[in-house]
Parts: sequence; structure tokens; C-alpha cells
Amino acid sequence: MDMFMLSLTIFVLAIFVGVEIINKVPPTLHTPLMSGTNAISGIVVVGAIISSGGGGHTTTLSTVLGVTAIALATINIVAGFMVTDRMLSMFKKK
Amino acid sequence: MDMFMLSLTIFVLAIFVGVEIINKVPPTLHTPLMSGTNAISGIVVVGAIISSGGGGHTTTLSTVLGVTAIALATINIVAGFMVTDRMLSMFKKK
Amino acid sequence: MLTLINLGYLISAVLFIYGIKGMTTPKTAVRGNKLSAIAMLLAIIVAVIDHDVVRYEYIIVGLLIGSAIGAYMAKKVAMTDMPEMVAALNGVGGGASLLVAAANYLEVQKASTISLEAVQNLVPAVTDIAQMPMQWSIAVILSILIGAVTLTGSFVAVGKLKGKIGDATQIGLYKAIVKLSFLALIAGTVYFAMVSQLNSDLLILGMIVLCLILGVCLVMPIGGADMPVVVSLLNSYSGLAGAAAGFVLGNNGLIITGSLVGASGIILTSIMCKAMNRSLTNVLFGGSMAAKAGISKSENDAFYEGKIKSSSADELAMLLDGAQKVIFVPGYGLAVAQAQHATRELARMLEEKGCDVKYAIHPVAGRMPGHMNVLLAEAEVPYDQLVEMDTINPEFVTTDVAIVLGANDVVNPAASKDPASPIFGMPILDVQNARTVVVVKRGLAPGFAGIPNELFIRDNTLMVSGDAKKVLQDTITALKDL
Amino acid sequence: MLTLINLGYLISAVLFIYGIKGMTTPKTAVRGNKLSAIAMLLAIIVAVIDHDVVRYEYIIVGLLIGSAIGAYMAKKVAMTDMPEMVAALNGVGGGASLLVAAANYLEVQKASTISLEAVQNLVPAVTDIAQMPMQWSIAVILSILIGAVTLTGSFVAVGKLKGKIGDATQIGLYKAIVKLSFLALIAGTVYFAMVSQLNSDLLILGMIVLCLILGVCLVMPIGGADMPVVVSLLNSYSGLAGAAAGFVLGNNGLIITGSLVGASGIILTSIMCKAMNRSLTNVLFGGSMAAKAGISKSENDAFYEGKIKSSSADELAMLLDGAQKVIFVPGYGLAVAQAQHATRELARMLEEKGCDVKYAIHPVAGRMPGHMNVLLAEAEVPYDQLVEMDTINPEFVTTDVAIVLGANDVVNPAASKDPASPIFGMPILDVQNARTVVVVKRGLAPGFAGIPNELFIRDNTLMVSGDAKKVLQDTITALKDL
Ligand SMILES: NC(=O)c1ccc[n+]([C@@H]2O[C@H](COP(=O)([O-])OP(=O)(O)OC[C@H]3O[C@@H](n4cnc5c(N)ncnc54)[C@H](OP(=O)(O)O)[C@@H]3O)[C@@H](O)[C@H]2O)c1
Ligand SMILES: NC(=O)c1ccc[n+]([C@@H]2O[C@H](COP(=O)([O-])OP(=O)(O)OC[C@H]3O[C@@H](n4cnc5c(N)ncnc54)[C@H](OP(=O)(O)O)[C@@H]3O)[C@@H](O)[C@H]2O)c1
Repeated sequence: MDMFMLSLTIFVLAIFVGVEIINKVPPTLHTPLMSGTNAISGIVVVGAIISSGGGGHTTTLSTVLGVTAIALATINIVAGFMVTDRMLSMFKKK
Repeated sequence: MDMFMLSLTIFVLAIFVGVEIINKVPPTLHTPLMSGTNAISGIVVVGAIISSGGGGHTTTLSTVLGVTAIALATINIVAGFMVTDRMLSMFKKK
Repeated sequence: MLTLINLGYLISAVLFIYGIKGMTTPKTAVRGNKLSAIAMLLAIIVAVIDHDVVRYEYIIVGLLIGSAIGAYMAKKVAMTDMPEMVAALNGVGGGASLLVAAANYLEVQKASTISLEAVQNLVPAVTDIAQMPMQWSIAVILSILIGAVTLTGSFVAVGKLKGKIGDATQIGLYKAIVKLSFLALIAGTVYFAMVSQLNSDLLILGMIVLCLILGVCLVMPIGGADMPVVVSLLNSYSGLAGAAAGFVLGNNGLIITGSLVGASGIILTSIMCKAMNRSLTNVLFGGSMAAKAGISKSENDAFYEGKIKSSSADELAMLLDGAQKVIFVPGYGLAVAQAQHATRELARMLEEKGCDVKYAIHPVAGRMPGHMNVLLAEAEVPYDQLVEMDTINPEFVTTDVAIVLGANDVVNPAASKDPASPIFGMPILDVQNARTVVVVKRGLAPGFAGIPNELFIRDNTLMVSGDAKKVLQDTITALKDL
Repeated sequence: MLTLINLGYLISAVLFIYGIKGMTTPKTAVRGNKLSAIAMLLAIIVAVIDHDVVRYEYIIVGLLIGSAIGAYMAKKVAMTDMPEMVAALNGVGGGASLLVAAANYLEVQKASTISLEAVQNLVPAVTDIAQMPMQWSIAVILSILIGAVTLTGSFVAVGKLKGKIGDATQIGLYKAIVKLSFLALIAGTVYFAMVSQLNSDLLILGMIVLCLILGVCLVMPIGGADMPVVVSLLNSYSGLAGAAAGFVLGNNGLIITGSLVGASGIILTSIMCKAMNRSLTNVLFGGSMAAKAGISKSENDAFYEGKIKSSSADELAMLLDGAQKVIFVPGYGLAVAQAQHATRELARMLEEKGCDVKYAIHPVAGRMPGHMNVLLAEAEVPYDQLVEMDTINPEFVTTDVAIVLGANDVVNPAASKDPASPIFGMPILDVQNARTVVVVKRGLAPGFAGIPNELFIRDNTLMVSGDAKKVLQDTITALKDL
């Protein structure tokens, strides 16, 4: 089976999982959800790492871009998760 | 990425989708759900078709087994969906 | 072309997902089921036009025969025989899995004498013609195991559901056979996977026979009333077997669809176990509950001796005539008596008198999850009158008459009071809180759990003995004459 | 090894799923968020030990710099600045996406001068060194487009949320630029994909600049108050961009995780739109609501002229002293005034007097979904006191005092009465049903929708003008002195 179809299959299933789960998140938690998924979108860091650490095929420019990308994505991740954690730890039941 | 990992990924995601959806089915519909998914498990017919219709690599025995498998799976499918339909069409709101 | 085929399988899988999603409300369920059927049709069409399928005749013959038999069975079966029907279909599906695995083995064997390409056509992951990948060997054995166990296990379950096969006494013997079979199976699998993958005809045949026996021996020691759990579990397994076949054939449609079925079966199984407050291990390996807990007829009679307040259909009719609020509590006996239509008729009469009528549905009333719902739906009881346990329990206090129709264990107070009881911990319907409880059953025989029921000797309980349908019909007549 | 790496990505994806599942209840949310963080860590570790990564130094430098800045930002930000913070982080993430795509382009270019293997290392689907697959071209352009638009769009959104960028007037101009940019982009993409994939440095650079401009021009015409919708949509896009990168790199971890984020953003966006009873198209292309619907200062004054019953903190304190049941209705003004702690303090005092206190949370109160919840959680209001609209609405009838704190549109009866109103159809909180409504706001300025509010001139409404925090503190003092 070709790679594209496999990726598509995985994509479709992941969307289903996402929709099912997210729909269960109560409105109370929508702001943390937004900042939490925003942190998760920092997953592009994986692409950045693969791109910037490669073997002979990197150029100076690509490395600079890659490292900058890593730094930016990491800001997104670290700040995102920490901020979400700050918010969530405020939620208390009586 | 090797085939096995891809299949595993798809399997894992599909299980998540399944669990999320099935958990939402109300008890009222558990019997039809059981017979409906039972019909769906007749999907092995796909395997049977691929196995029994193959090119030069079939033997008489494998063809007989394959055709019997198709017949059995089709019983499961047809009876399963029809019975489920019969049950479901009885459910009426006041 | 290959991409199109795979797209077809993907679309079919997505349709299955939407089909099952449809099952989440009664309103969309009919459409959901149709969607699943369309998904199946699509999968079949895609499989038929798949690249390596050339002999259409055979396939079509198989499909036609299967459809004819299937349609006949579906038309014939009575609603009350649903548990048996599902079990039987499950067994048939298992048989198909088993045969697919066997055919695949034979074909790979043949193909390996032709060319690597021919083998890859069947098992895409192969790279060396002399060495099938480990996952193939395991998947073949798994398919055989699950298929064969499902086949024989389901038919034993059918026998037990019909009451034709009684609860086994020689549990130890079956357990010993199971253990030995598993040992032999493991040895066989190791030999098959490690030593000889393509020259093991006899070994495969032996394993098939062994697995068929295994299916019988696994299900025989389980109590007849636990069959729904067994069927649901086997259904889950057959889904997983489909997924395993998907791994071998590199077919994602099979993987996804199989997983959905697998998840559904597991969840239904765990719902049933939870509602009975028993673990799955206890159900499968604990032996028959009735056999263990059952009391002898004389003990049973002694329990009730002189404490029963008997009543009649006429008295019931009079009671109902003055009632403002009536709750029906259906149980397995309702299914046995096929009294759903009579129940509905009585309910309608009461409603016409301005009485508030509801039905209390216990999660494991009957012999299948949702059994009572289907039964009453057949009699056109609107599903919003069927109230779940947790919602209806507080309402019994304000109920004038609770009519228990062939239910027993699900209304047994011992579940909350007697830690020694086999059903201890199972939540029950609090019928005893109603002003008057009328229990309609044939005699004083225990229910599935084989224990006496204190409810029947309570002060506010009246027993009307007789077949549920008969009693209800008499009550209707009496009510008309009032 | 490759299998292990891929297993690592899969496990990380599963952890993300469980992490988001944790978000479904406040109790498990903290753990869920930690789980997601662990999943991210795992993904990073796996990526670092991935086969073709050799220069650890740079990677570690990037990670350290990013962590330091990120941690600093997270510690510094005030709870009330959350919307801006999320938007800014979103922009930063978009920038990363953009750079990843550019770096990937450069590397594939370099690799194509080395060997096919080198290219495959980067893009597994390649089979011919002279011809990159179409999906690669599209994914590169998509990543650039989404990344750049997210980057500049988010920062425009930050400016608008802070009020530093006002609502645009030259909407036509922006729209024209957007249309032209899209045409140019499509032409560029076609050229890139069809004609020259690996010698298009200038083209790529041009497209990046174009997309950055596009981001600005797409967001500028949207009203400032609609920024949360924009941010949520951009967040969804950045997830989808991640998934697109996954397609290119053949990385399922990216695909799954990106899809989860994409789904989350889309769902939140549609929840917001639904709660405002507007379509997404209307939000994105309808221009600023305030600009269209807004009435002039004089019209606004004329509307309220002589019909307002003014009151004071002292009077509010007296009212509250005698109240049995009080509902607080927080809105955007509460966030502006940072009055959450004062609110909580007043609520506690009332509770100590035996008064029943609740908070009515409208789904789009504030400027972000769940904005009020987070704000009040910061002041340690237990989340079971925060009641959703549909649940609280029937309770206003039995409420003595409803205190509207900096809310306006979400309590505007025009939403249900006046079909010409821009908020017509949006469900509102029925505060007017309370015995007395006290509205605390600075003056008579309209809210986000830019329309006057009939509630303020009702018979049972008292207006207390002033900053919400100030008024509440005065009320507390007055209540102590009573
Ligand atoms: N629903 C599920 O998914 C499921 C699955 C597995 C096990 N179970 C088990 O099944 C049991 C179900 O409880 P239940 O209360 O529904 O049934 P039950 O406890 O099995 O009792 C059924 C009663 O119906 C009476 N009966 C039989 N035929 C009758 C007829 N024709 N007319 C009137 N009465 C008749 C029997 O008494 P007489 O012979 O005296 O008439 C019997 O006591 C539970 O113990 C549950 O754990 C359920
Ligand atoms: N939550 C979301 O997800 C979301 C997303 C997009 C759009 N929106 C929109 O945002 C609006 C939210 O409605 P809302 O009722 O919460 O707010 P609103 O309608 O925007 O009204 C806020 C009011 O607070 C007052 N205010 C401002 N600063 C204040 C302070 N320091 N002290 C006291 N009052 C102050 C303002 O009046 P003064 O200037 O006279 O004090 C203003 O009228 C809705 O129209 C909604 O559609 C929400």
C-alpha cells in the first residue's frame, strides 16, 4: 500500500479521535484546552530537529533556520505547557 | 517506516475511535449494537475474496475453502444487518 | 489503481465509523446500520476489483449462497431468539475466519513454489521466499485459534442458551483439557513459526482440530446464563481476528474495521460484568454460578414455606384500577413467556385511565444487554418510557404498584444486604419501595443466580403464579370487566 | 532501530491522546497536561536519536534558548493577558513551521546534489532524484502559507486584543490585496510544483514574503473582538500544518498530533461561532461588527437619556444585605478591571451570611471560550459554582439580586427580540428575570457588538457606574460597615 494512502488513513483516524475527544471537553476548560493544544502544536519541533541535525545535506543557512525553528517551537511548547499548568492548577472544586 | 509499525499505528488509532464511539451507545441499543457489530465482523469476507480469487497460486482445496469462507461470512453479514435492521425499526419514540 | 483500491477501503472504514456512530441514538440507528451495510458492500466491491482477484464466478457463487441463507435466517428468527441468533452468526463468522486462514496458508504455500512476486501478492511484507515473516506465522495461527474457538464456542453457547446443553459438572476435566491444548498449541506455533512454515499441512490440520476442541472445552464449564458475556467476548475476538488478518494481508480496511468490532465487544463485555458486579475472570473461569450457589428444591421450598401471599389476576386488576402510577419491571421470564405484547396492551389500558406508566430496565435484565429494550420495542413501547435503573429507582417510593414480570435476580434485595450472596454488590431495582409489589412468575423457582428471593416474602409483595403472558391476558380481561 | 524510533513516535502520539482526554474533567486536567508535556519530551528525544540526526550541539542550543524564553514568558504573564499570550505563542509556533519548511526545502536542494539516498532520508517517498513528488511540493507551500499567515496574523491579533491596533476602515483595500496574493500564490505554487522544484530560491523567498503580508491583510479587516475566533482558527491551521509536515517527512507522530490540534481548533472555533450565532464566513469576511453596527456616541446617549436609574456601592451593599440568592454575571469588563478577587471576596462574605451565591457563565462572555472560568478559577472560585447558561437561566426567576459585572452583549435582550440586531439569535442570560438587576460598568459605552442595551433602562435595573474592581471593593467596605 502506498505511503500516501497510509498517511491519509492515519490522518483520517486521528481526526476522528480528535473530534470525539475534544467534543467531550467541558466549556470550563476551553481556555486551557486552547493553550494546551497550542503547546502541542509545537510538535513541529520534531520536523525542525530532523531538518537541522541532518548529515551532509545541511547548509549553513538551513542550519540557522533549523536552529531558529527549534528555538521558536520550544518557546511555544514550554510556555504553552507551563501557562496551561498554571491555569489548570487554579481550578479547584469546593 | 516499516509496514508493521504503520499497521500498528492504524490499529491503535482505530481502537481509540472504537472505544470513544461505542462508549456513547446507550444501553437501549446494546442488543442491536451487538448484532450490528457482529455483522460488521463479517468483514473477513474481504480476506476470503482476496484469498479465493487469486491468480495461479490457488489450489482446488484453497478455492473450496475460500468459497465456503465467503458463503459463511456472507451469511454472517446479510443475516446480521437484516436482523439488526428489524430490531432497530421497532424502536419508536412516543 | 492501487491507490484507488486503498482509497475504497479507507472510505469503507470511514463509513463503518459513521455507521457505528449512528448507533448512539435510537433515531439515527436505522440509518447507521444501513450505512454499515453500504460500507460492507463497498468493501466487497473493492475487494472483488482488487488487482489479484481473477475468478469472479466462485466469489459470486459464494456471495449468492451466503446472502440467500442469511436473508432466510434473518426473516425467520423470532425476536425472542435474538441471543441465540447473534451467537450462531458469530460462530458462522468464526468459521469464515478459520477457513480464510487455512486458505491463505495453502495459497502462500503454492505461491512460494511459483515466485517471490506471487507470495508478495498475498503477503506484501515478504522479502525472502524461503522465509515468511514472523508476523505472518503468528497471524495465521491467531486467526485459526480465534476462528475455531469462536466457531465451536459459539455453537456450544447456542446450545446452552436454548437450554439444550446443561451446566457442566466435570469442570476440572474441561480445565485440564484446556490447559493441555494451550501447551500443545504453543509448541505447535513455535514449531510452525521457527522450523517449518510452509510444510506443515498436518500440523495446521492438527491445530485446527485442537482449536475446535478448545472452543468446546472453554465454553462448556461456563454457566448457561453467562452465555451473553461469552458471545460478546467471542464477537470481540472475531473482530480482533479480522484485524490480525489485516496485518497479514496489509489491508487497512480490515485492520480498522476489525478493531472497531473488537472494541465494541470488549466494552459490551465489561459493561455486562460490571452490571453483575463480577470480574471477567470469574465469569470465564469461575464455573457456573447456579451450580455453585444453587440451593436444592427442598431448601428453596423451605425458604418460602408459609410466607407467601398469593394473589390472582383478578386481584391484580382491581389493584391496578385504583393506581395512579404503575411501573413494570420486566425480566428474563418476560422473554420466555413472550409477554411483551400483552404487557403493552395492559399498559395502554392503564394509560387510557390516566395512570402514569413506566418500565424499569435493569442493565442485565434478561440474557443480553439491552434485551428488554428490544423485546418491548417489538411491542411498540416507545423507548422514552423505558427508564434506566439509576433514574427510576428514586421513583418507586411514589409508585402505587410495581409489577415484576418474570424478573428475579435483578430485584433481589440480597444483592445489597447479604455479603455471602453470589450477586452481592450488584445494584438492583428498588421495587420493594413501591406501595404494592406484584410478582408474576410461574412458581418459586430461582432465577439465573440460583438463589431464593426475600422480596417474595415481604409484607407488601403479592405473588401471582402463572406464565407471564397468561396472567397479563387474564388481568386485561378482568380489568375490562370491572 | 527504525522500528523502535517509530514505536517511540507512536507512544508519544498515544500519550498526547490520553493527555487531551485528561482535559475532559477539571480533576484530571492537570495530569492530562503533564502527560502531553511528557509526550512532547518523548517525541523530542526520539527525534534527536533518529537515524539521520548528527549535530546535537545546535539542537541542544536551540532547545535551551527556547526553554529559557518560554519559561520566562510563562512565569511573567498575568492571567488576564491569557488571550494575548495564546495568540503570541501561536504566532511563534507558526514562525517555527515556516522555518522548518524553508530549511527542508534548502536541505532537499542540497541533498539532491549528493545522492538519491540523501534525499530519501529527508523525504521517504522520493523515487527519482530529479523529480520530487507532487505531495512534497504542495506540503512545502502549505507549510509556508500556514506558517507565515499564522505568524503575522497572530501578531496582528495580539495587537488588536491589546487594543493597540484599532478596527480597520479600509476593508476593501485589504480584501483586494488578499485576492491578489492568493492569485500570485497559486501561480507560484503551480510553477514551483510543475516547472522548477529545486531551483526556486527566489520564488520561495517571494512566496514567504507574500504569505507574511497575506497574514496581516487577512486579519486586519476582522473586528478586534473577533480575535479569539481568529486565534483558535490559526491554532487549528498550525496543527494541520504540522500534519502536512508529517506527510512530507513520512512521520506519523506529526500526522496524528497535528490532526489532534487541528480538530481541537476547528471545534473551538465552531463552538464560538455558534454561541455568537454567526457563521465563520461572517466572522472572517464580514468585517468588524462594531464598525458596521456601532452607533455614534450621541445616538448612544440619546438611547439612555433620562431612563437610567443610577445607584451606588452603598445602595448595592444594602440590597445584598437582605438577599437570599445572588447570581454574579461576569463579562469582559471583569477581565479588564481584574476584579475577580474582589468578586470572590464579596461572594464569600455573602455566603457567610447564609446567602446562596452562584456565577452565571455565558459561553462567549469575555474574549475567549472559557475566559471567565479561568479568571474566576484564579480567584479560587470553586468550579462547581460556575453554572452554564442553560442550567442557570431558569434560576433567575428565584434570584433576589443579579450583579452584572462588566458584561453587556451577553445580557442584551435585543438578541432575542430585535431581528435587526447584529447579535440577534444569540442565546443570552435572562438576568432581567431577577428581582433586582445591578449593572456595574464604567459608563454607558456599548460592548463588543457596539449596540445599546435595553436591559440598562429596565424598571428593575440599577446602574452602578465605575470600574468593576473599585465598585466591588466599595461594596465590601460598605457591607462591613452595615
Ligand atoms: N442481561 C444480560 O446481559 C445478562 C448477561 C448474563 C447474565 N445475566 C443474568 O441474568 C439474570 C437476569 O435477571 P432477571 O431478573 O431478568 O431474570 P432471572 O433472575 O434469571 O429470573 C427469571 C425468572 O423468570 C421466571 N420465569 C421464567 N419463565 C417464565 C414465564 N414464562 N412466565 C413468568 N415467569 C417466568 C423464572 O421463575 P419461574 O421459573 O418460577 O417462573 C425466573 O425466576 C441476572 O442474574 C443477570 O446477572 C444477564
Ligand atoms: N468569549 C469568546 O469566546 C468571544 C469570542 C469572540 C467574541 N466574543 C464577543 O465578546 C462579547 C462578550 O460579551 P460580554 O458581555 O462579556 O462583554 P461586552 O459585551 O464586550 O461588554 C463589556 C462591557 O464591559 C464594560 N467594561 C469595560 N471595562 C470595564 C471595567 N474596568 N469595569 C467595569 N466594566 C467595564 C464595558 O462598558 P464600559 O466601557 O461602559 O465600562 C463593556 O460594555 C460578546 O459579544 C461575544 O460575542 C466573545
